[in-house]
Amino acid sequence: MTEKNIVQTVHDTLWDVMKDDDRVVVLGEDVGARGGVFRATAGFLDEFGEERVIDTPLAESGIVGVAIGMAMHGMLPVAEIQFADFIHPAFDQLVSEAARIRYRSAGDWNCPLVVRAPWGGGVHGALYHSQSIEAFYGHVPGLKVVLPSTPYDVKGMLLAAINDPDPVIFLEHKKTYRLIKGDVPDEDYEVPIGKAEVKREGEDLTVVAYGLMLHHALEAAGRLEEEEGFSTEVVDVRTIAPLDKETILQSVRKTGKALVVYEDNRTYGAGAEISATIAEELMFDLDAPVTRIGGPDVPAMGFAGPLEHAFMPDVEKIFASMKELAKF
Amino acid sequence: MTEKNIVQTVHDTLWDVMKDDDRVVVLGEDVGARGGVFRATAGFLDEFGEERVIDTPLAESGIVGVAIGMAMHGMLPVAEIQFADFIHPAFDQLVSEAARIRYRSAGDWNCPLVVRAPWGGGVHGALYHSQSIEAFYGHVPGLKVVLPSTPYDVKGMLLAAINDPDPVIFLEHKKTYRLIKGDVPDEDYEVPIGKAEVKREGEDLTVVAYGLMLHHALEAAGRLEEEEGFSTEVVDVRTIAPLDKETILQSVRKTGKALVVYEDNRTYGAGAEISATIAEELMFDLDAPVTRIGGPDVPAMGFAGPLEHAFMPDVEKIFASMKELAKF
Amino acid sequence: MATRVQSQSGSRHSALGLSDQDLLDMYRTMVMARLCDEAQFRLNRQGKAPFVVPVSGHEGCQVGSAWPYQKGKDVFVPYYRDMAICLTAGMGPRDVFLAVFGKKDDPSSGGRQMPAHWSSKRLGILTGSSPIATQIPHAAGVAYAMKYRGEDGAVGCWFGDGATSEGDWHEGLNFSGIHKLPVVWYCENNRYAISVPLSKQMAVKDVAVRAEGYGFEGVIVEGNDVLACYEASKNAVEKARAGGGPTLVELKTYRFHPHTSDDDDRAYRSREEVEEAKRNDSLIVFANYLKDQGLINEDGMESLRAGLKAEVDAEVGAAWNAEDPSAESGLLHVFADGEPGPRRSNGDGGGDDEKSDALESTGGEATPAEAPAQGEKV
Amino acid sequence: MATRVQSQSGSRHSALGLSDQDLLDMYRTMVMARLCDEAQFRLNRQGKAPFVVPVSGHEGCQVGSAWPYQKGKDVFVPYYRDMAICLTAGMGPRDVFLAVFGKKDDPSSGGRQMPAHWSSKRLGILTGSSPIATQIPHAAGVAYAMKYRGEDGAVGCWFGDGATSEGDWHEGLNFSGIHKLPVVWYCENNRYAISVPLSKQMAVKDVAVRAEGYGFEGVIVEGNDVLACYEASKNAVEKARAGGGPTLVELKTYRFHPHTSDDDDRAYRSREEVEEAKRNDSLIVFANYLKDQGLINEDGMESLRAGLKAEVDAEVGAAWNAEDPSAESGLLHVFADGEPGPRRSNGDGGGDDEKSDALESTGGEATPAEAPAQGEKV
Ligand SMILES: Cc1ncc(C[n+]2csc(CCOP(=O)(O)OP(=O)(O)O)c2C)c(N)n1
Ligand SMILES: Cc1ncc(C[n+]2csc(CCOP(=O)(O)OP(=O)(O)O)c2C)c(N)n1
Ligand SMILES: [Mg+2]
Ligand SMILES: [Mg+2]
Repeated sequence: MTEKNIVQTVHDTLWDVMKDDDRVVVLGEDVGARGGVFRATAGFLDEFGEERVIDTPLAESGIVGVAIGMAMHGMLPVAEIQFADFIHPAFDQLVSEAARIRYRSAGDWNCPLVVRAPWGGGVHGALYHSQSIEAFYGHVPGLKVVLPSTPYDVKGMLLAAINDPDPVIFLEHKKTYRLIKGDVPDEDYEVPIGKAEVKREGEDLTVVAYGLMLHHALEAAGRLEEEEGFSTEVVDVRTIAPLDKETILQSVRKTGKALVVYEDNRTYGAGAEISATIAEELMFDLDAPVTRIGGPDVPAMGFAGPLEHAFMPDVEKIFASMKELAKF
Repeated sequence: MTEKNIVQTVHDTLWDVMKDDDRVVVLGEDVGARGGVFRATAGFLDEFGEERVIDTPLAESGIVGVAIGMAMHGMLPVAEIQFADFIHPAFDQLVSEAARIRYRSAGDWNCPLVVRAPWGGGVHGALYHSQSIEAFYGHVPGLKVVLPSTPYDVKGMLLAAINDPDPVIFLEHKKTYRLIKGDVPDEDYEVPIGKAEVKREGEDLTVVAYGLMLHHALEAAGRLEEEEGFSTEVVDVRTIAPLDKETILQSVRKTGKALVVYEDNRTYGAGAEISATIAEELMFDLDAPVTRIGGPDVPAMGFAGPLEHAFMPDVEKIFASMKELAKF
Repeated sequence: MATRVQSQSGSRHSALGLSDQDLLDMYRTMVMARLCDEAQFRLNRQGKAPFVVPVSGHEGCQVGSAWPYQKGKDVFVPYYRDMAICLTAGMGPRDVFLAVFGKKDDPSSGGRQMPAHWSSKRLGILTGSSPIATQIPHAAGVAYAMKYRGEDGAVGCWFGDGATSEGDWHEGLNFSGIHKLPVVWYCENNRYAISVPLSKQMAVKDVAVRAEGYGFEGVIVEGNDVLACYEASKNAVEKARAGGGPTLVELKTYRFHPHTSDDDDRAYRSREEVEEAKRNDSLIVFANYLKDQGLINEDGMESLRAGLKAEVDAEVGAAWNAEDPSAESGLLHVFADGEPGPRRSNGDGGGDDEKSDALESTGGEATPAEAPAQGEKV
Repeated sequence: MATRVQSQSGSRHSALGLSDQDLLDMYRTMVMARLCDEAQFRLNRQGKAPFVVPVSGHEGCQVGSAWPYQKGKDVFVPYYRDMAICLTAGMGPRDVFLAVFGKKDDPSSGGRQMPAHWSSKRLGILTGSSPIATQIPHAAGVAYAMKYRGEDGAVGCWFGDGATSEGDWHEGLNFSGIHKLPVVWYCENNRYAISVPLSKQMAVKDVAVRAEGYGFEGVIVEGNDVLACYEASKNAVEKARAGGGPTLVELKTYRFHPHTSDDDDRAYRSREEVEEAKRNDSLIVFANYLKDQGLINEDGMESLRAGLKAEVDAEVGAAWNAEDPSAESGLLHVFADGEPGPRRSNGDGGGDDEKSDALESTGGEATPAEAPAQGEKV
């Protein structure tokens, strides 16, 4: 057991897997000598050599497309997209190709590919270094989309992703990279893909969140307990697709109230499906309408401080909604 | 007033606009000598010449990207993507570029671009000629996404789209191209983007739909009235983004029951936002949980008849859900 | 500068290492493709096949270019036009028609994909989609894996002239050049992408000139000359296997039919142009060579054709009567569900740096390199 | 084959049609860019600027290549590295620092985008994003519109060596070649894309060789030689204006600083390599030429530098004190909202085939071609 932050956990987990299994390679822009712009592969080039630590040309569709080919011929590629914002050129390769290789060949071929990408805002990243992309890919059957938010989950889900026979998009919230620390077991373990987790138990209301918003929600839940005496259950979605409806519904069935929080643009965001599912399934268990907090429907957050702050849901805003819901 | 089918309406409307305004050009694969694979630009090359009817290279990102440049320099390009399934390579140009040109320049630049694409299933198109794509783009602030389903709306919304100072994705359900006919005024008119329309009035329940599913819903509503005496209000969404919540909510407020129908994969589809919005806003007006019908969460519909039929919601299935909801 | 492979006259095949029997087998494969094409169009007109993709006109360049590959070792990455490549790779007419009718036992997709979306893990044919040029980076990736794994296989990747305009084409070729991968790129340049003529697809006459920009050789071949195609391809495959990196082979060819059964080519090609091209039909050219060489005569040809025709008819019948996929089966194969993960159990994988050892012990799924060899050609 | 433009010795500028004053203006712009760069890095270290993008090393090739463009008529499509191009196009240091501090009056984006995401409709600078190479097809589209509208403008589009690997780069260049568009493509080849060296970006040494594959000329220029850059660019711009189509101009250059203030280049470049490059600094090379020509002496240089430094400092101060965008303003400009649509009222547009007439009467928004000319250079 070692205390680590998120990016260190990504680094160490990848390192261990590469030590353990020669079929695993990393590829992406600046993953080699630079060790990744967030240092997730620092030292890899020296240790594993340039055949396994592949500095690719600046071409995201090519990165994913080449990785698909590798995955179809006995390798286990872990592709890094430098920022989630830059995954869009690879949309076709992910949606038309990776997601459908098993399905379209009726199970003959498969594609054990992992695509890692740092996502999310709060780092002065402006319009193109802050985006949330989970809703686009969550909507694509054949892709698994995970966004673990604690070091423990990061290790367990990264191992599960690499050991998954199907393509997994592995999203790491860049603001949590150095902000969030936690204990990580030294030995291998898997945290199953497709299972949400109750990160805090409570009775009065349920908050459903992921990414940085999970940590905001946990903080707000603490305050709500202290200041107002309400007990909040916080569900960490962890896997956007396939979505673990059962864990979410079970919690809301108990509390009767649900707040869904995400930092992506609100409309048609992942929270829409979560909110709709709760309302459709639990209408008669609900003591209040489901509430949603998302980013505003503007293209993305601005660079200037006031613009960035206005975009990102924060603890204050989440706390206020929780309180209102609890008192409903 | 002339009776026309959908594709003829697209053709004639584009023709008239091009006659009227030299800034309008069409570009895409096979739009020239071939007149488009669905014949939407048949005869255009002869009439308008190859400077205005541009057979592009086989490169969707380039088509959209070039059209963006044209739109920023005084032209009004109407790009055709041969099948909506092939728009994915242009995802980055649409999401990172077209959608953000106004926003990122704080209103200095704009991008009056229309991208047309035939979407939807039911034509033996299998995995790559049948897709629904509205949810991906509906989620992108800065893009307008419309899917008119009657010849009248097609003309009015196409004119509105070309006359919009911002980018519009104009989706035409390919199964309706020759199936759906209707009266179209000969003179110009606009059907406003961003307004849903009640296509059939009713009291007992609301069905919210678009595309081919709208027509299925209307047929099912007729049957439900005849066979069971229930009166159904059918709302045609028409514009996915920006979504006209008001018209939808107004109808459901009246009927107290809502069924949302779409042929896209169900999870994280556009119907999720519609369902969530209804439930969040109208919990205390609802007499039954919102019901959703969508395609199954498999990559797409298969080629073989049984696979295609199993994927697409049909009148039978919609009728059954409506009946159940009406009797709830 | 792209190299131009000239067709030579005289007895060429033995110089190329091809036996008389090889030649007859090649010819047989070409005729089989042509007959399948004729049959599928007939079925389309009869309303029995909603959608078919013709190969006619491309048989020579396909069979010639695909012939040097070794089954069970090399990997084929074809596109929809490549029926004759897939027949060379080991598919039979039954496979063609099971797909045409969208049947459960269609080896490519179990009736899920449109016909001509070839796939067979057993035969080393990568599953393909409809979107053009997406297979290009896949081919580079497979080639990377071959090199990485120390295999001496090669990857053949085929595409049309239109495909060269897609970004993926550029990205895939560029990657292959940087890593000197064992892949051969074949452009079946038939001068049209559906209706769009080459002059609107690119400002150059020869796709092959682009190879220089990716750091490897481009070769132009007369696609109706089967032996020239074979020769260019064999050289490129041998170079690839020997670590010499990729080659871009441009096969100048022509499509005799409309783009697909949904197309009408009269809007964009003159009948004269089509007739002119048909006079250079690779089947005729190759038949003449075989006759010149005394390998077959008119009678032999007639009986070969009749035999193959009977086979095709029988396979059409068998495929027509085969089972449809069930409606419920459409829910299967989204994910593995239950299949064990690809990773070896902890520690098994080495953890030392002896890559080749670790690769030997790979317990994962059989890849083409590990699959049993399939016997020689069709 | 790409043409290589050699630097010549002797008095060259008058032969190129540049006056002595032009030369001093060019030099002034280069020094201004360098001083802005130094200032922004200082601000970054002081914690006042969270993120800055350096230009140092690229000044010569930027100013030289951008100089032939005419303001109010031509269109600039730069990328983030192109501060000196935007200064040439008419931006001033105030504009640079308003963006560095993310201020409301930042002309590029009102503080929405990261610094160095240049834009100004007034100056004919297309708004750019972060994703690499997306501007390439835009530049082709603007050039198409110029040609279509019968303007005699030209488009200059700049990008790095890394950008050449993206599919959009290929698609945009290909389109420009097919339509012989009035666009010049400039690759500022500084041998790295962040840390990735050229050898891992492409299998060729010179990007310019790719031009042949798109049917136009490629030219290689020593980027530290301002006049060579000017000459190559002028020729290409004139060719473009005259209907001769695109040119790919490769500017061999080097970046002196890390990729951005977030980068640390010690991991991937030796200090010797960087120092070596600095000895060929275009500012030194150009200063020597000016001195040789007797256009300026050490004192003149010193005072020019001091004057510009004072200007930069003043502008930093002014920008620092400028207003921030309000939180609520972030909700604006998603859509036009209320602005009239671009179409003319019915019938106004002609409806006949006289395109040029119809274009004259265009009532739409002012495009650069219609914008008032901005006076000569900075
Ligand atoms: C990404 C994408 N865009 C468009 C299409 C539609 N389409 C199918 S085939 C084709 C033309 C391909 O031409 P070419 O590559 O020359 O191959 P050929 O059919 O001539 O053999 C087009 C445009 C597609 N399948 N995928
Ligand atoms: C699509 C995309 N992928 C990745 C990045 C991250 N990125 C920013 S700059 C850069 C390197 C660009 O190198 P080059 O084109 O050579 O320009 P230079 O910075 O050297 O001037 C990368 C990889 C990006 N901005 N966009
Ligand atoms: Mg072709
Ligand atoms: Mg560079």
